[in-house]
Amino acid sequence: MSTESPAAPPLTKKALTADHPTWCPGCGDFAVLASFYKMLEKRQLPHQNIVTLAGIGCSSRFPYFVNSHGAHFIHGRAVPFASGVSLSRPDVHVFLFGGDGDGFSIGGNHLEHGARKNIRLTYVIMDNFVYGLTKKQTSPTSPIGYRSKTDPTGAIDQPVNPIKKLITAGATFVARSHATQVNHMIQMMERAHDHDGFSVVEILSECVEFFPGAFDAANPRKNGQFQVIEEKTWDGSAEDEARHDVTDEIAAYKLAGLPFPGLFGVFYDAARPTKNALEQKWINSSREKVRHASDLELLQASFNRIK
Amino acid sequence: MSTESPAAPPLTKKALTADHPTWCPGCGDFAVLASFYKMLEKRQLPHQNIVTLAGIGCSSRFPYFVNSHGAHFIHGRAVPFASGVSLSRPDVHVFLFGGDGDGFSIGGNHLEHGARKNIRLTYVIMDNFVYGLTKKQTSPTSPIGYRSKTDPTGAIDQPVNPIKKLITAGATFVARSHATQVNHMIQMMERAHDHDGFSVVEILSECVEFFPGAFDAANPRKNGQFQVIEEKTWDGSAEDEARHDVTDEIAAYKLAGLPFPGLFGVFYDAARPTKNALEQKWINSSREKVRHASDLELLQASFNRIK
Amino acid sequence: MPTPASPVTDSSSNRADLRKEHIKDAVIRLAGNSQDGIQSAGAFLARLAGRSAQEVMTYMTIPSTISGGPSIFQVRIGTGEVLSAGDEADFLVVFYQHSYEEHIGFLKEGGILLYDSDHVQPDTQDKRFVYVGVPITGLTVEALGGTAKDKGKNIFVLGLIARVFHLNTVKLEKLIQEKFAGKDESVVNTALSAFHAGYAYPVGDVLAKLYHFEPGDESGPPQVTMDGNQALAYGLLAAGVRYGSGYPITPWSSVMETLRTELPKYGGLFVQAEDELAAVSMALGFSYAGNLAVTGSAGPGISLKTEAIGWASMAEIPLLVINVQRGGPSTGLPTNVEQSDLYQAVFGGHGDSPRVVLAPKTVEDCFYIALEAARIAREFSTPVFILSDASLATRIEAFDEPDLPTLMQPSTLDIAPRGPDFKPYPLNGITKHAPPGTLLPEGSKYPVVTGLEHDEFGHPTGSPQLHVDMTAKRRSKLQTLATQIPTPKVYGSQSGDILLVGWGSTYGPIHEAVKLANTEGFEIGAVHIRHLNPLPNGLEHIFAKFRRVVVIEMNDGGLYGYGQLASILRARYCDPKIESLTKTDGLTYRVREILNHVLKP
Amino acid sequence: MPTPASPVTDSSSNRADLRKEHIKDAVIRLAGNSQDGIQSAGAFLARLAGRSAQEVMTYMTIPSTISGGPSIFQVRIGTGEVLSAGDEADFLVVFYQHSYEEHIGFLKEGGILLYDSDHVQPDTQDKRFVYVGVPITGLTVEALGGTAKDKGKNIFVLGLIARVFHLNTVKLEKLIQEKFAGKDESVVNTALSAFHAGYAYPVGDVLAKLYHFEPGDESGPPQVTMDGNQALAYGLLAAGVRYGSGYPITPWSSVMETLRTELPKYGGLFVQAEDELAAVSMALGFSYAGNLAVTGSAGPGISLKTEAIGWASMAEIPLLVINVQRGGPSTGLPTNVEQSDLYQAVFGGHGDSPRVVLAPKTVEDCFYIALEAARIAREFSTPVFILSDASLATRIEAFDEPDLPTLMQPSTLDIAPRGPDFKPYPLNGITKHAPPGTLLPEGSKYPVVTGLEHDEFGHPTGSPQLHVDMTAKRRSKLQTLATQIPTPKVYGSQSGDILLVGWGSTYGPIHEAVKLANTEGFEIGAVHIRHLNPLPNGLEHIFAKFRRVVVIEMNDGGLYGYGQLASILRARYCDPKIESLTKTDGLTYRVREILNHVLKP
Ligand SMILES: Cc1ncc(C[n+]2csc(CCOP(=O)(O)OP(=O)(O)O)c2C)c(N)n1
Ligand SMILES: Cc1ncc(C[n+]2csc(CCOP(=O)(O)OP(=O)(O)O)c2C)c(N)n1
Ligand code: SF4
Ligand code: SF4
Ligand SMILES: [Mg+2]
Ligand SMILES: [Mg+2]
Repeated sequence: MSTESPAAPPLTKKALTADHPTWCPGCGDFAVLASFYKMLEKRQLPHQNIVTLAGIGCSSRFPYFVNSHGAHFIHGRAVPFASGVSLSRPDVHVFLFGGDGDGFSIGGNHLEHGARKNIRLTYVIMDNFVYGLTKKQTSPTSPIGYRSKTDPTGAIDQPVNPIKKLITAGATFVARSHATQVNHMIQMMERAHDHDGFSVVEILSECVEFFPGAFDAANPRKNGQFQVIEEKTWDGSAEDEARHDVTDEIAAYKLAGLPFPGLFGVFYDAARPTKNALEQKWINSSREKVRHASDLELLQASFNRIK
Repeated sequence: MSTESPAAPPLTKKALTADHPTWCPGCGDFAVLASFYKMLEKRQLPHQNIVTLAGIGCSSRFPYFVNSHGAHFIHGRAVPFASGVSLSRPDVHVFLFGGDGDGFSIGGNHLEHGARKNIRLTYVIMDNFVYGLTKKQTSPTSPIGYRSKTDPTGAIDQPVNPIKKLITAGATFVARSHATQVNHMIQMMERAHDHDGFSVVEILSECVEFFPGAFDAANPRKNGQFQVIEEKTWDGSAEDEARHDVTDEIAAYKLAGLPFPGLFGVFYDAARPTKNALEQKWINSSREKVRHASDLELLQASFNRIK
Repeated sequence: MPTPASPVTDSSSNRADLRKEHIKDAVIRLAGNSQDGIQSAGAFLARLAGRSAQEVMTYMTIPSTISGGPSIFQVRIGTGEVLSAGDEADFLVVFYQHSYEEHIGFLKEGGILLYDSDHVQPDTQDKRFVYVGVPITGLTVEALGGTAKDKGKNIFVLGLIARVFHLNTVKLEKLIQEKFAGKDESVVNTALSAFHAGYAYPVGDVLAKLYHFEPGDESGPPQVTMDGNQALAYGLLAAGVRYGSGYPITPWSSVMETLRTELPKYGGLFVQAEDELAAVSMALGFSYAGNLAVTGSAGPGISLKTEAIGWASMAEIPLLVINVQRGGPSTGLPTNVEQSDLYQAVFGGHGDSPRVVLAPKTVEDCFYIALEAARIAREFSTPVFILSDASLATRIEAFDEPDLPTLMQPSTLDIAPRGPDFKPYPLNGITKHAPPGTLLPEGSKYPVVTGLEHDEFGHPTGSPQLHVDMTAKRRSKLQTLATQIPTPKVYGSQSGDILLVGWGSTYGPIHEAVKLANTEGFEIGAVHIRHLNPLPNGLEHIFAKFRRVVVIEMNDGGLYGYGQLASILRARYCDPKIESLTKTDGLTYRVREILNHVLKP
Repeated sequence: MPTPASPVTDSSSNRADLRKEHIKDAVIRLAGNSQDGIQSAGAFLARLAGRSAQEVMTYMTIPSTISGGPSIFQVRIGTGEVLSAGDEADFLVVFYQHSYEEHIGFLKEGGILLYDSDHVQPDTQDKRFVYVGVPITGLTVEALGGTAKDKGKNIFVLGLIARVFHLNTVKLEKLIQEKFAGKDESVVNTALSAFHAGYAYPVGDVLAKLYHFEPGDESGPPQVTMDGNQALAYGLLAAGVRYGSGYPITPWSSVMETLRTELPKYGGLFVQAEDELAAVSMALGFSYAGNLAVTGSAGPGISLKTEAIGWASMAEIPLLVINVQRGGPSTGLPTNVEQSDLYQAVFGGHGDSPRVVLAPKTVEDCFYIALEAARIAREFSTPVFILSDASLATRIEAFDEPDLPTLMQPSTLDIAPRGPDFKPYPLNGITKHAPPGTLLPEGSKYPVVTGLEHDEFGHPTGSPQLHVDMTAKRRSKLQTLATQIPTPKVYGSQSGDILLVGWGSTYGPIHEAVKLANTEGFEIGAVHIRHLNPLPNGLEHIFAKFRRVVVIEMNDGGLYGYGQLASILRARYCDPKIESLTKTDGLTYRVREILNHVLKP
């Protein structure tokens, strides 16, 4: 069903660039956008089959800045929206973007059920530990003590642990990156996109306006430490023993528990049938059962049963 | 602020019994109700300070069957409703009841944020692996292969693991029981109620109408096995080594991963400040900062600042 | 002006033995508990009527307890038009004493009471009725052997009824066999023996006279027999709708269950979502992807979908929203009927978010309105509501088989490349959405559909003029639609005293009332409004022809004494003669209720 | 009938030097970028007016970009009534060329343009205006030393304006000191030096004449100066509302931020929930627990609250719902004003779910309406909507300090024991909720409040009669409320040609239009409706006194050409003379717009 035309021109950054981002100068999201362009350039997907979707938030304005089919949906409901696109259009590549509020607060339940059902799509969450667009309220990832307009004396609620949440929910690819690490972001996005299932990359992306310096602890240029997960290479070597097995749920869950700023890279990457595949299997067997009858024949048969 | 009157009559089953349950004969929920009566009788709480709340579902009709203050709210939103009661009324005992659909499907996000914020209340989830009230649709806990009206050829989505979800979300007391094990249910409810925080008991409660026999595997009388978690007694003994440390999140998470029917008892029980306490602390310090000024003085002062 | 006909046929002289043997119409009510399978017995009667070129309408109640509890199933069979399930029963079957006490009042004077003499002791002193006692339970157990207990009573009674009304046993046996086809052999046999036992019972000994239905005209097209939710689902299938998402709720669930089961055969998919917010969002994802999708619910769930439906209006993405109305507000009366969600359908969104709102008038119309709703959604790229209700959802009717070859719509995905002048939101035309996969000329901007106000290319804008223009764009397409909607025909008197205005499932009782009143010489007409937003044009000319205009609906008169449609009509036409007849008892209108009100001096 | 006054004061003879020195009223617009702190400069002017017994109204725009971008702040100061922020500016300050080009058209003929000559080159050939160029940027940097860059421009300009209008520098300095109190010493000093530098600038050399405001009458009570969202929050505090829950959204957020910050001082609590569904549910939990609670949002979030608000109507639990309206539908125009959520507030719920709907007319009224809303919610145990809007939320007004000692309401929890005859849902009276903790006599049934239809004790019921009675109970309490609402007074002509009907923030421009038209001899009056559901009784008598009734609102004319309030009035009164003036440009009405429409021959 792919509509890729042979004569398609190469997919360049220029071709992918749309409106100039309305983000504040210095916002971490710029680098996420740049990395996404790069990843698409490397993958050279058919231009018309790329779709970028989002909810509401600064980060969720992403689709306007990418020249591709896209939709700017409502706050917190982008996962089911994207699921509808993914489940009915195997030919398109579904990329979803959003923030921590959109994804973990109002959208938390949809994220979870999308992960549980393992719907094929790639979800990039720009986590800035704050509500940016609405100008500095506490977000579900705001650390305890963070002073916002809704916690003037400092946040008191235990924040969500996004990686733990995603692993428990059933996401089959879970990675974490940092908006100052462009190459790492590109790698993570590539692997997420290649993964057949519900793949999520949480990217710590600084809100320079309302939470400056939030992620310096993991930014080498601010003499922080950007510590990457070492994945098993299965070379049987001694040092490989110590490395992380990305298919080990418990191990991944443990890693996710390390204190801030924690580790970056792939926490979990496992194969599990997607809902796309399971529903398609049912559709195929149903079509066979009815001997690929035409729509008219099928409905006529139903009527005959109730005459 | 407790309005307990000294002359209060003892709290008997009779005093606690209200409308006759509209449940189907044989429904597991009857035993849950009986256990709740027993638990209240043992605790002898002031009658007028007991409040039973619920969303919508067969199990959520619970409040009608208990003679106490109560509310039958809307589908899936009972946790925030109960949170409002808990956060503003330290003098009342908040008991919340519901089903797997109400709690893990439409209500999944509220459950999670209530747990994360550790709001003081006791939540009993009657999990029957199906939508009962709406007559047999797939629920988020329905096992793969279960034939329902919405999965005529068998459910295909990976079900939620309630215990894992609760642990990850941040519930500070997480237990599991079985509607055929009255004494165990009473124990679990007592410990849940005694716990200062967001305490949840998931009870496998058979829907005889739409999923008969669902939990026989854990019902001795149906020659199943009701295997209880052995908790550490910290007696330093050798056998205690092997026992479960209910404060160990990772261990609890592992236990929760055992194949159906899994284990019963307390998976997790940890102390963490409740939102009730944290907000009260802020209120107290604020009151002190303003030297316990009267409402009038406070508002007058605000006005003086903007004259 | 003659006085209204007392709907109760008076005089005790009227006795069963005076009844004529050949009847055109009979109302049969079965009253028992929901376990007794009276629904399936009734369904057989309905199906039989459908196969006998007769009209039929059923009515049932669902107990509020979760399972079990008293329930009834009523079936009205007519040779010739059947517009309602009937105000009173000609023939009442009661299984228990409580059924007898609850429903005897519904039996017409001279009507026949058939009771299970193993459980019921009627007051035979009451000479208004004809009493036929049959030890139904005992005879059934006898016929089926102790094992089956009293299961099968319903089929035994079916046999009895077949005998009393000389029903076509061949057709009935065939229906029974079809029903249990695939099941274990013994099941069919048990059912058939119960049926024969009932049919063999010498009811003639206790009943002076048996009845014959005048045969229906079998020359016409065959009939299909189904309930309103089935009709909606089949209508969507015929309309080429292949995707949808929903969440269970009474009385909507069976629409989604049918689609979930049927769509895979068509290569489509219906997904049960985690809640209604996800359901409407996923449906919009399907539609955005180029596959017009359906979502639905009852009041509580529709309320949850409000925000996302507003996005559909703003982003101009087509969507079908089915609301099978029940008693409200809040959880309300889940199993009762009400028409109190019209305001929400028309005015429920925040901002100026016009929506198309349609309402089917009969089970048959559920099928056709689904086709029309899909056509409108596609043509105008906008959300379309279908307001059905609990009575249509649960009642069975037989109607002429739709001509599928001419009606079936394709479900093809249109991703044909667009030209260089493509705009997602052209101000000079109606939006034609370009789904992902649509190729645009090199160098052109791919569309981003959005819930923010936007310019013609979908860029967000705060421009005052653009908000003015785009608001008008979204509204005027509904005004264009209005010009395509035919002005409804007037039924009954074309002018004169009273015009009855109805919408949705009140069609039957209103039209039967008009029919009856006309035969009694009253100048009464009726218009039925299937398009509630936008309204058809030209209604003012119809109103002008009558002295009174009475809008009849099943909702509350509200703060100022006018029902929901009545208020909408008054706001548009400012015609003070528009009055309102409303009720909120959760029951369908009886013909008698309507006449008593509008004809009262 | 005289022809309308052309609002533009004609003739080029009118020059600044002809202006009188002593003015009653001035409209000052500052145009720059949002980083320039023009809001705070404007706020100082507003506060000063507040402290000088003058009336003041401000107007601002927020750029649609996330931060930065062009923005304006306008302040109108008057000795005597100020009803709107003004149709045109007497005094325009522009910081950049784009500000000049964007806003010069708003400057009144003969008005003064003050521009930063370091950035702006005006077309001085255009002789309609008086040009005053000042190197604002350079002088500010000079005054503050390079480090401060051009930060402080706003305060420098404040100084300039103080000089031009002979403003009270003592009071201004005090305000500056108060503003930065608690901050580092140096901050205050920097601000003051910028102010003095501006004030010291010899603007007299380039401006023929400086101005004096006629002094306000300082004998009255002191004034408080705040924006509409503050006024709502303070009103809730005065009303004894101590609990609430919400979720952020523009332009509602600052209400919740104020309450979140203030309530702990009062021993109360406002919780930021995970979404709007949780927010309204938690608020209902607070209310159920006996603490009347508030929730709020803008359109998208209110849509999400719909289902739970329906529960409040059904369960009869009091609740305050604040909707700070913005442009819709969907995400719409987050920072623009619109009145398009009236339909949703009145009709948005499924089922027959009547809601009380109030709308404040000014910033001051935001305070008083919060008090009234809380009183109604408590007395009638029902949800009450307050429909504010983006213009009220963001504009600053000064008004007489409310008399708190007489206004403050207690927040006490009532859990006094109830008697044996207690019923949660009495049919013969208004529900008085008994919260948890309320002791009932031994052996009596504790109440379970519910969203299912119920009997007087709260037991679920399917009884037709009870649904009829309970629906009436929930509706008739609003009818009772209506009898307590005073019929609004008519402003301007008490009878004659045209009655203008308004609601919400259109109060100012409508009344200023009436005032102006009356001085020109037109027979125009205005009524303003603060109670939108139920409507006050007696409006029909007012309408009867005028030839035309024009309802003015900021929403779309809809399918049939009538705005939302206009349609509601037409539905109730069926009075064809009710016309509609609507607009959807996302801007507040100008006096001129209104007059041009209603007076056009
Ligand atoms: C239903 C609804 N509720 C609230 C809002 C207001 N709102 C817009 S974005 C946002 C949260 C933004 O935070 P996040 O998702 O972290 O994105 P960020 O701006 O930080 O990138 C909120 C609350 C909305 N648009 N819709
Ligand atoms: C908003 C809304 N959506 C759907 C429903 C219909 N509904 C009632 S209960 C229920 C699910 C019941 O399942 P569960 O929570 O597991 O309770 P159970 O009946 O199995 O005890 C649903 C979907 C509703 N009442 N409200
Ligand atoms: S507010 Fe923060 S998140 Fe939003 S654009 Fe600015 S810097 Fe980025
Ligand atoms: S349907 Fe199932 S869950 Fe509901 S009452 Fe009956 S047995 Fe219990
Ligand atoms: Mg964020
Ligand atoms: Mg269940």
